[in-house]
Amino acid sequence: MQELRTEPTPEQIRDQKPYKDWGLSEDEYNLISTKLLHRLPNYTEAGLFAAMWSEHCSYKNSKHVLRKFWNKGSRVIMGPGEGAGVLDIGDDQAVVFKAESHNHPSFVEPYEGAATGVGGIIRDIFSMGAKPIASLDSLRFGELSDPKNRYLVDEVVRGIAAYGNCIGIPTVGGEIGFDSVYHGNPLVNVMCVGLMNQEDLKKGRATGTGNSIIYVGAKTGRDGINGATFASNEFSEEKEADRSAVQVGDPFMEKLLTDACLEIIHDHSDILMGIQDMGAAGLVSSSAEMASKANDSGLTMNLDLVPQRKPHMNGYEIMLSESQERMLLCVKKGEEQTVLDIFARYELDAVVVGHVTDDGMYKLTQHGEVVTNVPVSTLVDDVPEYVHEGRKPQHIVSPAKNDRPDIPDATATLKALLQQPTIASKKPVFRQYDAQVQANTVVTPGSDAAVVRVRHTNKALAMTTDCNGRYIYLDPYQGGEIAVSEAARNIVAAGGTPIGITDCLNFGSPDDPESYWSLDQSVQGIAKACELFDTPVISGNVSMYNETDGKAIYPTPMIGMVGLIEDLKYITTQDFKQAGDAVYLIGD
Amino acid sequence: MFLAQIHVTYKPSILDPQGVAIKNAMHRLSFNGVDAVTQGKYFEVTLNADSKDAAEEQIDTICDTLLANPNMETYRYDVKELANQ
Amino acid sequence: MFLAQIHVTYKPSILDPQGVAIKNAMHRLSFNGVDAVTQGKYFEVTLNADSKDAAEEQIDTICDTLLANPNMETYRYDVKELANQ
Amino acid sequence: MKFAVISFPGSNCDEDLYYAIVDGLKEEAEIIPHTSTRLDGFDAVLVPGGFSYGDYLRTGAIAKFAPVMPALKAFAATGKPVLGICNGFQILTEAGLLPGSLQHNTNMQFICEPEPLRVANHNTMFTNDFAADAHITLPIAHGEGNYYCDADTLASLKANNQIVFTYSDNPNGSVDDIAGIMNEQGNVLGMMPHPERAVESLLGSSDGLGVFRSLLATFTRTV
Ligand SMILES: Nc1ncnc2c1ncn2[C@@H]1O[C@H](COP(=O)(O)OP(=O)(O)O)[C@@H](O)[C@H]1O
Repeated sequence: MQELRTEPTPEQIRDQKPYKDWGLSEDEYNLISTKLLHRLPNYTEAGLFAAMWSEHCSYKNSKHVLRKFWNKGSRVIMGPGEGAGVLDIGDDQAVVFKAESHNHPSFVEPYEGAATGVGGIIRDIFSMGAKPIASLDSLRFGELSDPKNRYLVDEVVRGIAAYGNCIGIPTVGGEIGFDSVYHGNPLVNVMCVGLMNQEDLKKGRATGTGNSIIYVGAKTGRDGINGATFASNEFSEEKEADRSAVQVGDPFMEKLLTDACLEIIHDHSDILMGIQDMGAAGLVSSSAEMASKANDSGLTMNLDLVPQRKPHMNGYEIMLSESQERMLLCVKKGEEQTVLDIFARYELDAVVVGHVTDDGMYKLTQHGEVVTNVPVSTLVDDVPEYVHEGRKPQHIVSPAKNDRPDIPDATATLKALLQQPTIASKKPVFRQYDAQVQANTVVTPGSDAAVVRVRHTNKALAMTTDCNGRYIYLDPYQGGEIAVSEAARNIVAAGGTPIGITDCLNFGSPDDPESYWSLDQSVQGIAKACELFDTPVISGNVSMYNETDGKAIYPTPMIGMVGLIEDLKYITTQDFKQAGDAVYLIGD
Repeated sequence: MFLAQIHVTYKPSILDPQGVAIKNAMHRLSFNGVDAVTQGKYFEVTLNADSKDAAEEQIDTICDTLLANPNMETYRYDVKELANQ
Repeated sequence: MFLAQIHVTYKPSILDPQGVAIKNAMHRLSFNGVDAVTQGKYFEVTLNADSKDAAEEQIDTICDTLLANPNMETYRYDVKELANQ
Repeated sequence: MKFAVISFPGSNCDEDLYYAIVDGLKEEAEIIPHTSTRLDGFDAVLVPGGFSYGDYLRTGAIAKFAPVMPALKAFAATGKPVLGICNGFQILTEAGLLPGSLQHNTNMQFICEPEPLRVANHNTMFTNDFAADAHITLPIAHGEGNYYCDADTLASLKANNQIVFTYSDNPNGSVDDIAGIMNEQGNVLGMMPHPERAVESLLGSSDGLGVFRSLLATFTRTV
């Protein structure tokens, strides 16, 4: 039996500064206590601030750079800011997509880390009201000569496969590369694409005083606590010891959750005011963001009502748990039973845990006591924004001398190249992914871009993920342009018109001026290319601190692009069709 | 020849969706007295080794590196000598 | 409250691909003394029942109908009473 | 002709089957929840692929207790066709409607690829649309499709011509390359490959339509 633990007092927190371990700086703590709250935060509150002010939730280190992305364009229905971006594809339909990184969890526990990455991005898609129709991945590992990397590849791929196959969303494409810079810091990025009727669009908002907040899905456990702050901190061998419990994914539960939420969105749109998934920083992040997006709304929740897997969880644990497969809904007062009945039919836990208030306060009670009472805005909107100093990396300022390889035997070199794992066939990977479930996949993995038709129309969607970290390392601006251009070429080669992108910015620490400069430059390069291709950036994700013991990876901004194929007859694949056909080389 | 009987189970803090699904199935089958179910793995390994100690040492390493995931699981084992055939 | 510890294992005549895969992995890790590996399932079920006999009867039915597939698997279990808390 | 497609919690090919019938075969279909206890009025029942109950414990092990199962068994006993695909095959073996069981693929990996098959018996209500010894291609997508049965069962499967599909290039370790078998009466078929994913050439193959056309031909002949 777990003992009831006593929490440190606000004064002890001020003096002993445990918040520093949670990722909050002293300046930030002082800002919260003196300027925002005008009092000392208690234990739960300090924990909530640490999570909400982490890079993962607030983008405080990257916001400034992210604003440089281009996200206009006539198709944009919803740009960055919600669970995922939305683009008009005609016929009152829309495509929804976003990418997410799960790098650190996948290094710690590759199977579950990768699986829960897939689970998380799927929730982002269906919470917008879209049916998830395809996933893609983008993976980077160290060299395969090291058994640890082979283990990571096997387990990550198995994890992605297990989750996607079970939930019934085809994994239709992706990319995988190997380089020693990713040794100790693999990249696991996943993208999910959804299809919806525009009238079903939902937002993560808690609006309307008195309306109910409903918690649904898996019970809350002690897993992944500090996940948000953990993901935002550099990973070093020493820290491995104090990591929190691993999150386990349950794709079966998520399948039920997806179906139930989509049923409510389709059939009861009028009583569903808002819906959001619980991702990083779990319950606090989802609820505070829902309240913040509804402008002056406040919100109150009774933590005793939150379904819990273990007894004696304290407020901090309940709010910060990153247990998977959970959603938060805002439902019109008096109509709760309709929603609860639907979840009951799917045998899912659903509970009214609180309601919307009009005082702008974020208030939590537990065991009859108020454990948190702070303005919603302090958690979400008052986070300081940091503009870091950038500096052109030394290897660009004074590049190594041109090293022209000597190729005495071109055939031998070609054969050696083809044997490189990065170049060789990826079939052993994608053969493990069910690429055809839902019976819409026209072009399966193995071609330039995957193609998924839109059933009962003459349209299809092309999709691809691309990036070349080495190019970005050598010239981040041009590398960014190249990444978008490569993605666009893949889409065009499949018969599609590129219509938009999502991204995962995998970089080192923003405190390193060279790394920050690369981030800034590559974002500008991506933005420029996006404007040229008319492919707005409608969603994305930032993963910083990708370094192990001070060594950073190549800056690796992954581009996920979607294209619209207006007529099924335009679909093309990359393989040669028959002997005697002419082969053309286009471009220069 | 030695026989090792090895049990690998989840750490208590880890979510066990499989155990929950099985428990729910038991309830649907009207075994309502069932309070909790956990599913673990059970291995039987027969191996040659010079001594029981040597066998145990090997099994320990095998559990650590292969059979159990130290992030999520714990293991216990029992090694015994098999009568010569 | 009773605790049932249940082992479900393949019948000896059945080829167990998981066991074979694990044995091969052990050989690759140079545990060449390993002769055979079988993987089974291990369940712990806590349940309320009026008596140990009643608990055993329930567990027996649960094993027959749910936990083991009689085509391929056999089971054994051990039920004990838990001390009151 | 009216098909029922049974949807268990975790089934994920139920809609694909529904569309294969409605759009591909142009017949009637209805998705029936696992809680339904009646299957009257249907001419055939389809048990779809997916991961019923997460495939926790063993594939199909928990689904065999779903409320719809007694009705499914009663339906099978009338001699009308029951077709289980992938997870559906696993459920039918667990429920005892078909002999044997499905184990992990020998490489212990999930395999998704188009698979060349041989129609080993084309004199069935599921395969009469194919030529004798036809070679077709259907997608497979499974982690546990390695068919196992004991020697006696295998002998009787052969003796009764119950082996309906075999792999040309066995991907998963199945006994005798078995990809699909039927019961002795010939009205319950289980197969690992997915005919419902191969009903239009846009998606790579329309060989799967032959299975549904066979059922329709049998139905049309008998009514
Ligand atoms: N990790 C992966 N997951 C799924 N599909 C993959 C993965 N890696 C590669 N693929 C697929 O393999 C094919 C070739 O990939 P790649 O070698 O990266 O080619 P290209 O350079 O043309 O993008 C593509 O169709 C891609 O979708």
